Amino acid sequence: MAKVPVQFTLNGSEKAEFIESGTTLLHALRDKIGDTSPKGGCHQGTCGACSVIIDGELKLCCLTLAETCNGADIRTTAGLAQGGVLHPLQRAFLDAFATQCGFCTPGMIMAAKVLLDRTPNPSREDVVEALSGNICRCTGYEPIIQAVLLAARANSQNAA
Amino acid sequence: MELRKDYFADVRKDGLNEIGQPRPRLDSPGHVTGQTAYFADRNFPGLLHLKMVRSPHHHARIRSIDTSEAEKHPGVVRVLTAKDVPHNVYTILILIQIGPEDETVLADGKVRWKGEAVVAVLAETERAAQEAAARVKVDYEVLPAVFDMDEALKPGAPIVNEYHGRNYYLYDSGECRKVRFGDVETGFGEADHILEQSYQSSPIEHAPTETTGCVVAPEGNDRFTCYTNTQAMFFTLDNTSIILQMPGSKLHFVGGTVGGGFGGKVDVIVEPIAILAAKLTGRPVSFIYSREEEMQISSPRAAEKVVIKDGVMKDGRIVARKVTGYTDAGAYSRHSPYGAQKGAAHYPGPYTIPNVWIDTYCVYTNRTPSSAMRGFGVTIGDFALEVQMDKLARLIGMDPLEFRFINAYRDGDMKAHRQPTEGAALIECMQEAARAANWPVAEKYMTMSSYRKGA
Amino acid sequence: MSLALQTFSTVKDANAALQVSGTLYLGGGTLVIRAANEGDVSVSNLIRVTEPSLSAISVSNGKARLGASVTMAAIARQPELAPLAPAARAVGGPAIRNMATVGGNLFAPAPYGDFAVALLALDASVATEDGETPMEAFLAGRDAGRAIVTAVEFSLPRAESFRFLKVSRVKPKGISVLSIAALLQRTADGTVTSARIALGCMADRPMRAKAAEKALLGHKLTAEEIAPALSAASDGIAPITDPIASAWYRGQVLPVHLGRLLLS
Amino acid sequence: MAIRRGRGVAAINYPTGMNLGGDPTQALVHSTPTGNFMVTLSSVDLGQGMKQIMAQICAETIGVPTDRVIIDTADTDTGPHCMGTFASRGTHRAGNAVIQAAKEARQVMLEVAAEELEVDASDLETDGHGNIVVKGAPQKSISIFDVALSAHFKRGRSISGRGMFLIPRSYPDKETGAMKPSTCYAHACTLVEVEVDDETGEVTVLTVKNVFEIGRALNPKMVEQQLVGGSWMGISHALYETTEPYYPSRDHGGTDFNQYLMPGPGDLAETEIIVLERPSADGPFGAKGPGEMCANPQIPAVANAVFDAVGVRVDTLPITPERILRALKAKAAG
Repeated sequence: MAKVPVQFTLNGSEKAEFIESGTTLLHALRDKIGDTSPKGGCHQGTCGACSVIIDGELKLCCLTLAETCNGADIRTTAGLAQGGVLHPLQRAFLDAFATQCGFCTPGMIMAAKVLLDRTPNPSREDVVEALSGNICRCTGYEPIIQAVLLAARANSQNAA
Repeated sequence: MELRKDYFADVRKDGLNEIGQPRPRLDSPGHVTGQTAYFADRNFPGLLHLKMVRSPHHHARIRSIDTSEAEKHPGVVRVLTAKDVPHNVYTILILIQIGPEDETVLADGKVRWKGEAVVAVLAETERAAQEAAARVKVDYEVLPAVFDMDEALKPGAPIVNEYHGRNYYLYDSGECRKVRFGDVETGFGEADHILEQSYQSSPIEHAPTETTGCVVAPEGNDRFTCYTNTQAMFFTLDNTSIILQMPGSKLHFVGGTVGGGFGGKVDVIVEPIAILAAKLTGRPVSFIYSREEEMQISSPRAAEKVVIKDGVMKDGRIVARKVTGYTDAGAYSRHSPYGAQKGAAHYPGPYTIPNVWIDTYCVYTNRTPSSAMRGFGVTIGDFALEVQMDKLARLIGMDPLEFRFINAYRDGDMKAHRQPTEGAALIECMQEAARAANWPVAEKYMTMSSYRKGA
Repeated sequence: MSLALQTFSTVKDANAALQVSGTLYLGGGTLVIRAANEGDVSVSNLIRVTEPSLSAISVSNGKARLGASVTMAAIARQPELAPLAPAARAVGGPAIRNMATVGGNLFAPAPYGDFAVALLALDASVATEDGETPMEAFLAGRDAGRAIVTAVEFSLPRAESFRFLKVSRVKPKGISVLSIAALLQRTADGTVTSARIALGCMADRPMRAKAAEKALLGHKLTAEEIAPALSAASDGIAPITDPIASAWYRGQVLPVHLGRLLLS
Repeated sequence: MAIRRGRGVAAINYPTGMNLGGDPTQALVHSTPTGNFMVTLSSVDLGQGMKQIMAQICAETIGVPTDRVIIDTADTDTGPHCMGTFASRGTHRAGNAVIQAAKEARQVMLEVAAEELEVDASDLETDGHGNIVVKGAPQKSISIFDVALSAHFKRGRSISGRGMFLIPRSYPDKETGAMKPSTCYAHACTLVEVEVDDETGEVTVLTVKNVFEIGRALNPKMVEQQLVGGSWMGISHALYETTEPYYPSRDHGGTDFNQYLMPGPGDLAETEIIVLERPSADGPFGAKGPGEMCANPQIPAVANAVFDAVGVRVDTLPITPERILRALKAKAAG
């Protein structure tokens, strides 16, 4: 089977792999590169568990072919903590008891991150909209919404 | 959330060091960093992918299966059919002596629901497995199917499952599980009003974000490690041991970190065939349900029909309750005989009623087999019971909450199953709910207690 | 035989490659990659085009031209396209909107394709290498078309003349029970002088509510005066039945929601 | 057009553990050389937090902080048998097994400490912070760290214990149905307020007030997680969910999260949770299983509220806008 080269930056480090043409970014990240933080919950684009940030935009890596990401800057939840210190969103998810089974959590955190990067002081409606492509079956969403609002408050307090 | 410590303070020891403390969850840091290892996060060199060829028909005889084109397809390593499965006809509750064995791992001669597994294809890539699956030729003779429980129970209906020979499960008590307490007909005779109503539900999916699946790796030494998201490790291992006719000592199951279950991962479906595939190919094997399979192939919560006939007095006492419950098991038993029986154990609800008659049936139809789900055997029954309670209250012109107080079970009350009530707290829940919602309830109910003197 | 992606720098070259059987054009991937993931093995070649014009938005002289690869998110955040933002935001969640394209939406079967409903009401034209086709004709022939859509073009509506409504069971991003887009020109006293109403989920693809359009002409948007249009809204519809709603339900609530949109 | 309000109530109970019993679970507990405690199980954590709760139960029983406990579960090569995670049984069954195992380990620990302190083991207690102290003489103490070292390297004792919990199986009488389905029951009462659009049949759940009696909130924040999520699922079952929207017709089953309907983050009702604790006689620290029960009462409460709002009964789940609209039209037609 024809292999094609892909090269991109994942959480700040250069990655280069030969993959089969037509491989999704989800499979490339999980099976080739070993970043299993994006989860394959549906492979349909309907659950959001594989959400990653590509060149600053939230994308679903189950519907993205890896070879279309050459040269891209890709961010995943696995790369969010810096030097062993959790990102404020990760901290807030812990403090708000916003994880149960945890399978949706990396995708939720990615969706929340692009929101807070652009809208540091979001309204509840902003958070609801930002999370609307991500399915959670355990929590009923409310703790996750609260966690994102908590992270936003923590950020604005740090900035003040 | 508010913890109301003032209720039942006399029977509870508070002030413990660890119990009752809101400690952070030890697993959450792994969740928020994406480091928690679910079964599918393990990768093995040479991993094969299993895809299932499924029945496009609700009910059909299989005239022939031709796998030759699939076997020749590039990337295909092995194609499995019923003859490859050592103990192909099984049922999972056989472990607690509930039979008969009534389901096939891979269809043999017949399919009984649309989506039933017929042929398993193993290939180097998912794509190759999908392409080969499309090349398997199965010649079906379509048979009449039955989807409606009432139709299925009529004489002359197509028989869904020959291992039962009738479209309902035969309990030791007969065609249904029965509870008989007091004399329900006498109760109806005394009642001021009688209300008989029918309730219906549709199948419901657990829809965990992580689909059902497993990854199997040969350990060498003729042992196999199965990384799985089953909800029941040994239950799955022991059933696998029966299906594969392999000593349990050859099986090693690793799991325990699951992306949501809700009862959807207690069937034993993916593990036996994946382990068989690993054994026959000597390769690691992955069998993970697609989302589509999770939604339509994995067992849902059964559809249920519940018929409730009540006799009620003008003063609010329910004097007789007759419940007939029907659980739509789909084509195979799985956990449904147990679930229907659990319904019989749950009715007539948390109320003290002197005359009770309960029949619960487990019915077979040509649909996706149903099985356990959060609230198994109870959830739909509670819907029926509590809507019925609302109707009864309105029928006699009584406040629906006060009506429940009158009938609520209390410590020492004899239940229909001939067990005295212990540890009741329904009254206190209703009192607190009335307070929280400013729902006016007469003082005599607000001062009731689940305790009874001497109980 | 696996799935292979070919990348072209021009639409012309890609169009030639698209004639090979088993080949599909890859837009945002929300339809095509999903199908492949779900086991549709009928497609073995995907092609895409990197021509920059496909991702361009241009607005001039009251005309908007959206390249086929323009995403819903790009439309929603473009101030000059503000009247279309509600329709763009009606598509999927944030990640899907960063991927789903104008071109892809034209091909999305009901209950998807909410943005195409808006384009139909706007009387957009659809551009391919072969020329421009009006939306209505394009939609009618979309299953047979083999030429890559390069852009859509339409007159930008004034905000007050364009209305869009999507009804869904799940908020804020459920798929459609139905969607309605209406372009209404009115005189100073509010009398409707022209009307184009497009409906989603009332057939397998977006359709016009022509009888309702006609019934609105010369009337003001009051409960009394729109009543004939609401009665006419169901003319010629064949709503889809799917897990979201039945054809019966969609047909029943269409006049209700159209009425609410017109009176809003 | 009219938006009509209604409210409804439901009250329920729910059995803890596999119906009719016969569902064993075992646990092993042992100390590491430095006085950490390993709990070995084969129970499964589905996300409800079984690992954390077993750690707290073990910690409380041994008398150490929870972060001194490690949970090793769900490896059939090491973990003893557990029937599985279902039927609201995890906390109750596995918790009891862990208590029994931890008690046995604690006894050995106290015996070793007694030898080190040259007192009687019955005179010792744990302070919950990692020390064993002489009752009434707290200045005389030894750390569990030192006790474990002593047990391992000096006194040759295994600080360990075995736990097993089994409720004997009950067999229903064939004729009367006499049986013992469960040893303890959780309880709930839920009140909901809804708005119903009488032209479209659409329902908006405004408020949900849930009172749950769960025996004992072993970790209140985790109880809250379960109950909030369960309440959401109950609403979801009431109004949205099915794999067969036109049951008993098999057509049009949803295959993805767009077609399989559940309330989104924009559909959330204002939800209040109140918890009562009447400890069960046989639960670990009185705990019952709230995990399933918490998703049940919302369903009939919503159904009753819809009736209260628009005066039609929908006795078929889910209570879709279509079913409500059909009922309203039937009612209007007389």
